[in-house]
Amino acid sequence: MPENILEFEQPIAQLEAQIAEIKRLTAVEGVDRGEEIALLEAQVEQLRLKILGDLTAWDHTQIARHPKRPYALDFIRLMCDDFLELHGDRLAGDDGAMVGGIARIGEQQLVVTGQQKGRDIHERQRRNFGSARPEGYRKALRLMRLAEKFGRPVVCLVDTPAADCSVAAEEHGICEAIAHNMRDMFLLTVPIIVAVIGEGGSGGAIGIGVGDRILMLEHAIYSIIPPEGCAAILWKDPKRGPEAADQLRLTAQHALAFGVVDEIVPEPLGGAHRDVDATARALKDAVCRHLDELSAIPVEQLLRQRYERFRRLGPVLDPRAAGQAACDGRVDGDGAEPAR
Amino acid sequence: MPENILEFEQPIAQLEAQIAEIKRLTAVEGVDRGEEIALLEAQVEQLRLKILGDLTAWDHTQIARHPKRPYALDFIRLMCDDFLELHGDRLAGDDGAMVGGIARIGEQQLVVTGQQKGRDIHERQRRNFGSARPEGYRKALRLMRLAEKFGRPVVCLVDTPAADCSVAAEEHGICEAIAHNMRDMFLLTVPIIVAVIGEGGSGGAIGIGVGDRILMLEHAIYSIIPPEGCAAILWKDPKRGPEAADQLRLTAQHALAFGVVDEIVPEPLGGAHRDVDATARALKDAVCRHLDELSAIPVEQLLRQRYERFRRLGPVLDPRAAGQAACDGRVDGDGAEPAR
Amino acid sequence: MPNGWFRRRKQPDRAASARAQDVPEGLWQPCTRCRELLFTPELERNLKVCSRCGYHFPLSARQRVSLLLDPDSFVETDTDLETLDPLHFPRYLERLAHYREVTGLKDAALCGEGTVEGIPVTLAVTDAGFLMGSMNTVVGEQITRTVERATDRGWATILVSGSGGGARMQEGLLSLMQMPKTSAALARHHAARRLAIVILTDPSMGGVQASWGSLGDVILAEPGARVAFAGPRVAQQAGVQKPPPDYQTAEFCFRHGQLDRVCPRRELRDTVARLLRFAAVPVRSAHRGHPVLAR
Amino acid sequence: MPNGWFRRRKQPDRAASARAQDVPEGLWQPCTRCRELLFTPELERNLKVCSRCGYHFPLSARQRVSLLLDPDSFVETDTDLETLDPLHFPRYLERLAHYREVTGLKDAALCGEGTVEGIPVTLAVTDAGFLMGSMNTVVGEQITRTVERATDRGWATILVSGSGGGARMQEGLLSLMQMPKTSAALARHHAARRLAIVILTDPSMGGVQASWGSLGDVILAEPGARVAFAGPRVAQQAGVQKPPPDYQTAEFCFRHGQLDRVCPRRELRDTVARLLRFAAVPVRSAHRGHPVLAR
Ligand SMILES: [Zn+2]
Ligand SMILES: [Zn+2]
Repeated sequence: MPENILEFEQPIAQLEAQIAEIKRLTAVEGVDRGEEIALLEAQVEQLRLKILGDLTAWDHTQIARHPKRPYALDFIRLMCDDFLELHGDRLAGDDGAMVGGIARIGEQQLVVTGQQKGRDIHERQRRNFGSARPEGYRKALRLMRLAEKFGRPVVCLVDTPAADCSVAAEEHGICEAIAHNMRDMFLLTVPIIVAVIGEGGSGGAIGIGVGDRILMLEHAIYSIIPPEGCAAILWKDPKRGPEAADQLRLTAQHALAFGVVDEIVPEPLGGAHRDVDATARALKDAVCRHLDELSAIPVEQLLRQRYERFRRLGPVLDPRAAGQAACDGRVDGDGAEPAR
Repeated sequence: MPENILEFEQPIAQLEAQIAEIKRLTAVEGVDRGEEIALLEAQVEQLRLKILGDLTAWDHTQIARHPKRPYALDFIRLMCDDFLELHGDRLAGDDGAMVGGIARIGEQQLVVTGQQKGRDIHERQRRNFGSARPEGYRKALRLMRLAEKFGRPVVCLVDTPAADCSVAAEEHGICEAIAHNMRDMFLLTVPIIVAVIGEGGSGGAIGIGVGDRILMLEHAIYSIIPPEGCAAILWKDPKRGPEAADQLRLTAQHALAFGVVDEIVPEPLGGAHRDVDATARALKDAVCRHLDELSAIPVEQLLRQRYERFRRLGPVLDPRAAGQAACDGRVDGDGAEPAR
Repeated sequence: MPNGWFRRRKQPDRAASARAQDVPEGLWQPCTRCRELLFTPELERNLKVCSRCGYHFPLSARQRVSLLLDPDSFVETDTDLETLDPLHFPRYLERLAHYREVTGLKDAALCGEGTVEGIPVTLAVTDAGFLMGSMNTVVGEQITRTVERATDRGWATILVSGSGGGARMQEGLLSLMQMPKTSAALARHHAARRLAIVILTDPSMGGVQASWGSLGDVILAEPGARVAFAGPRVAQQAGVQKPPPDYQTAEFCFRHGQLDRVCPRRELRDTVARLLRFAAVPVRSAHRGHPVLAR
Repeated sequence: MPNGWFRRRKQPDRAASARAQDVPEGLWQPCTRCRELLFTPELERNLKVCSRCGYHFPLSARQRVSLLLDPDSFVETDTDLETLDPLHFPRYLERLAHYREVTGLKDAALCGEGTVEGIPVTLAVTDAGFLMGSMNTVVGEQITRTVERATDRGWATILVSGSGGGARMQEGLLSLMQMPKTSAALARHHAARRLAIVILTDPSMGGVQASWGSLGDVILAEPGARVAFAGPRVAQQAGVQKPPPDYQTAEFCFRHGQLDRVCPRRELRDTVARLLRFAAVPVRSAHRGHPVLAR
């Protein structure tokens, strides 16, 4: 059985392996078992639809963290031309967990930045498992200012379990770095598109998560705390992550219902890793469409709308302005309907 | 003999000690030696004028580095009211070699910053002997931006042998910090007054040395390299510092002649340490006078003049624009005349 | 001036009353840090700072207001906001009810306006006694309104954190979104060239510290206050080893350039007043209206 | 494209000729770093990079121009500026005369304008072969004019440092003042939203590195180039102990966030062109005219 198969994917994987085996035998033995194969393929298709069309929050979490999931640099390379990575915060370091540079989509020059996880153990360590340090957030902001200077839009790709919380991170002001980024991103005079492509891990995510449009891949998650951490706090049992994942409403569809994201970008059945190219094409299409819309908006209006977009998040019951908040249909994450 | 007497001051100090001894004996023996004292006092006065009125560049260097010379915090406390020191670069550290904060002179709220040396060995170490680190330059710039935000002028007090050149300084980008400060000080939309109060040590000094008016205390020095370092390079002999000091044209009067400084602030005969209060009063008067002038200038004009002020430094011979540079009477440091 | 500041309050302080019950005898209580027995009236005159070791006892949000603002100048705003419990989080409403009872607050923040030495300000305080002062939709909304009100009026704003809980887990992503929301308000305030003073008290951590807790023009902290990104549990899980002895304290942050001053409680009010005077007079017109005021 | 770049030059390169005399046989020369004997025509085709160890041989200022600009596009400006020797520094004029003879330059910089893949730029290069490429009044004036000319025309500017000597001691305070002067020009260029690319070659240090050498929107450096504030002598005097093995190299600076890329010579021109295209099209009007563009 191939590695990197998630638990809920196993029935499908077993059938797929069975079909592959029959096909192999067919080739070896020369017997025509096309009918059997067709039957099994219909079965696997049904199974796929059944299992993958009805994923739990924990399933989404697993897909979002899938070791074969495309990472920021994969998307950048597939979506953009002429990418030139730029490094360094010009202060103290160059953070491997945050990448960025100039790129081009069609005729549009832009700056793209995002957290980057690693494929193998060496790259993972070098990338700090996608947990950006203060140097990373400051590099990202420096590159956004470069975009602003030349009137280029910014695309941020969010994929981090959390911001780095090492001693070194505290020493270099990880809090300051995240806060400063958010503040200055509200003042940046060029369009910003944020896409949560994998894990939207709390403060680590929002440190590059302010924008005019927030997109989210279908199986990405966006959460205030990892489900395991939540379970550890609630039930002193990190193993109850699946329950916590459900409770935290961390799926793209909840985020859409809350108004936290504006659009869910569909993934291939089973997740982005099943067809990386198709996922990148879908994301690229969405980014281009929103860039087109945003580029037509005068800068003052752009900044006002960016402000209002976040200003209305988290409605509350205000008895002195009765009815106002409760009328907002997007309040309740439980009422979420799939976007597509 | 009291400590901290410079070599060239010794004839004066000897006479002063002699007078003090006679006065002590007078009190003990009850004999009137008033005439003798008056004579000696006239002698010492003459000697003072002779020696202190005709100092070599090396003498100036010694006075500028005098261990009893008032430092930045002394001037701040004597010149300003309501000083509130503010700390930290909000990035990585708080540099003891660079101090700064908000202060008031009369009704004028302002930001004041400067390099700070230490009095005793512990403070000297804590202050890194006045050699500011990248964190110090970035703190200074942060405070200048605070001034800019609230439309307050900035006063920078320069007193440093050099910027820090430790491994840590290189790691945190001492070059970037100095360069960035200079660039952004040219864009700062509030008046900036720089005063070289002791040692104006090369890049370390110019990192907070950009302004609309550059003042210099009479015995301060401003040099591209310490005389000892220059002697080491020229003659492989750091002991020939006195010659190098002369060659480097590092006195206030040369700086004025070069157009590098706009005004020399007089010190008491023998140096600022002879009367700290009087020196601080003189500096305060000069600062206030220039602040008054500058506050009347519209900001666009202010920035243009700041640019032009530095733009013309270092005239060259340009055959294709003949005569232009050579006509500038301020070119030649040797022709310097005392300013008062 | 700071003497007798408890007596200035007009309404009874339910938080203080509630806590007073925990103290065995009422008139004497041990210092949390040095165990010295302290005479309660004396302790209160000393602004609840241990006269022996300097330990700063926690203050309720109302006590903070009394400490900072001119007597009787405080007008509370946005008092009755309540969460919509967007995640229907298990037992959340019960816990809220409990803390409402204990603190007399509807949620973890108290906000309003008042004056400091006659200079008008808006002010918000998070109360560590209410679910660790964590930021949910209500707290985020209150902070945001407090900042917006100051921006609109051209005033300074003072934000006091007693938020050890960071962004509140029980409201999930919507708590997290209070980080950009409050930062947005402070971005506008900054661009309008208005002063924001942040005061960090014990504890100030997580999502609060990574948003408005780090966005003051000037940031002050009380001595010994825990100030950090990751709580000790998270740090431990992340394998943080051999931290320095003062790790995650105000003093540690100060050494690393994150704070303007570590400010003993007795000096807070004067320091705030000094800063307000620095920023109080309108800036001259030529310097106004930066489209971007970065860093 | 990079092949045959030496042949593009129209004027004879006196620097290269002068240096060629140092090479024993002419056709073969040893690599400075790995001692491999290299066939000179091959080495030149390889842009003077050792094919064995990757060592980047020094280039003269004119060779730099050929490397970066489109063939025959370079127009030199400010050619004949000369210092007024403001300090009457001992033996200074003699040394200048010597280096003029050796390099064919009037002073340590060469500047002018040209195109990179058709995009117009101004460009200045300091030549490490002339008094360590140190910055005096002439170099400062040339850099300043180069930047100003780009700002005036709305072009990008490219500044190439081969300045191991920092600010030139022999012109004292007036050399030092070229740091703020060039920084002022770059401040204006920045505020006008124009691109500045800095390329650091071996060596780039001191007052140059602490002014225009650090003020590029993007900063590139050749592999192995020494880039630092303090020369090794100064560092030694200051008691610097146990520096890392790559201390004060481009790679060290890169690791510490000071450089955008360490860029092999062969990639420099394409990288520059890429950056120019990013910044080339005029920004849309709503985004123009920042009074302050900080960091
Ligand atoms: Zn105690
Ligand atoms: Zn070699």
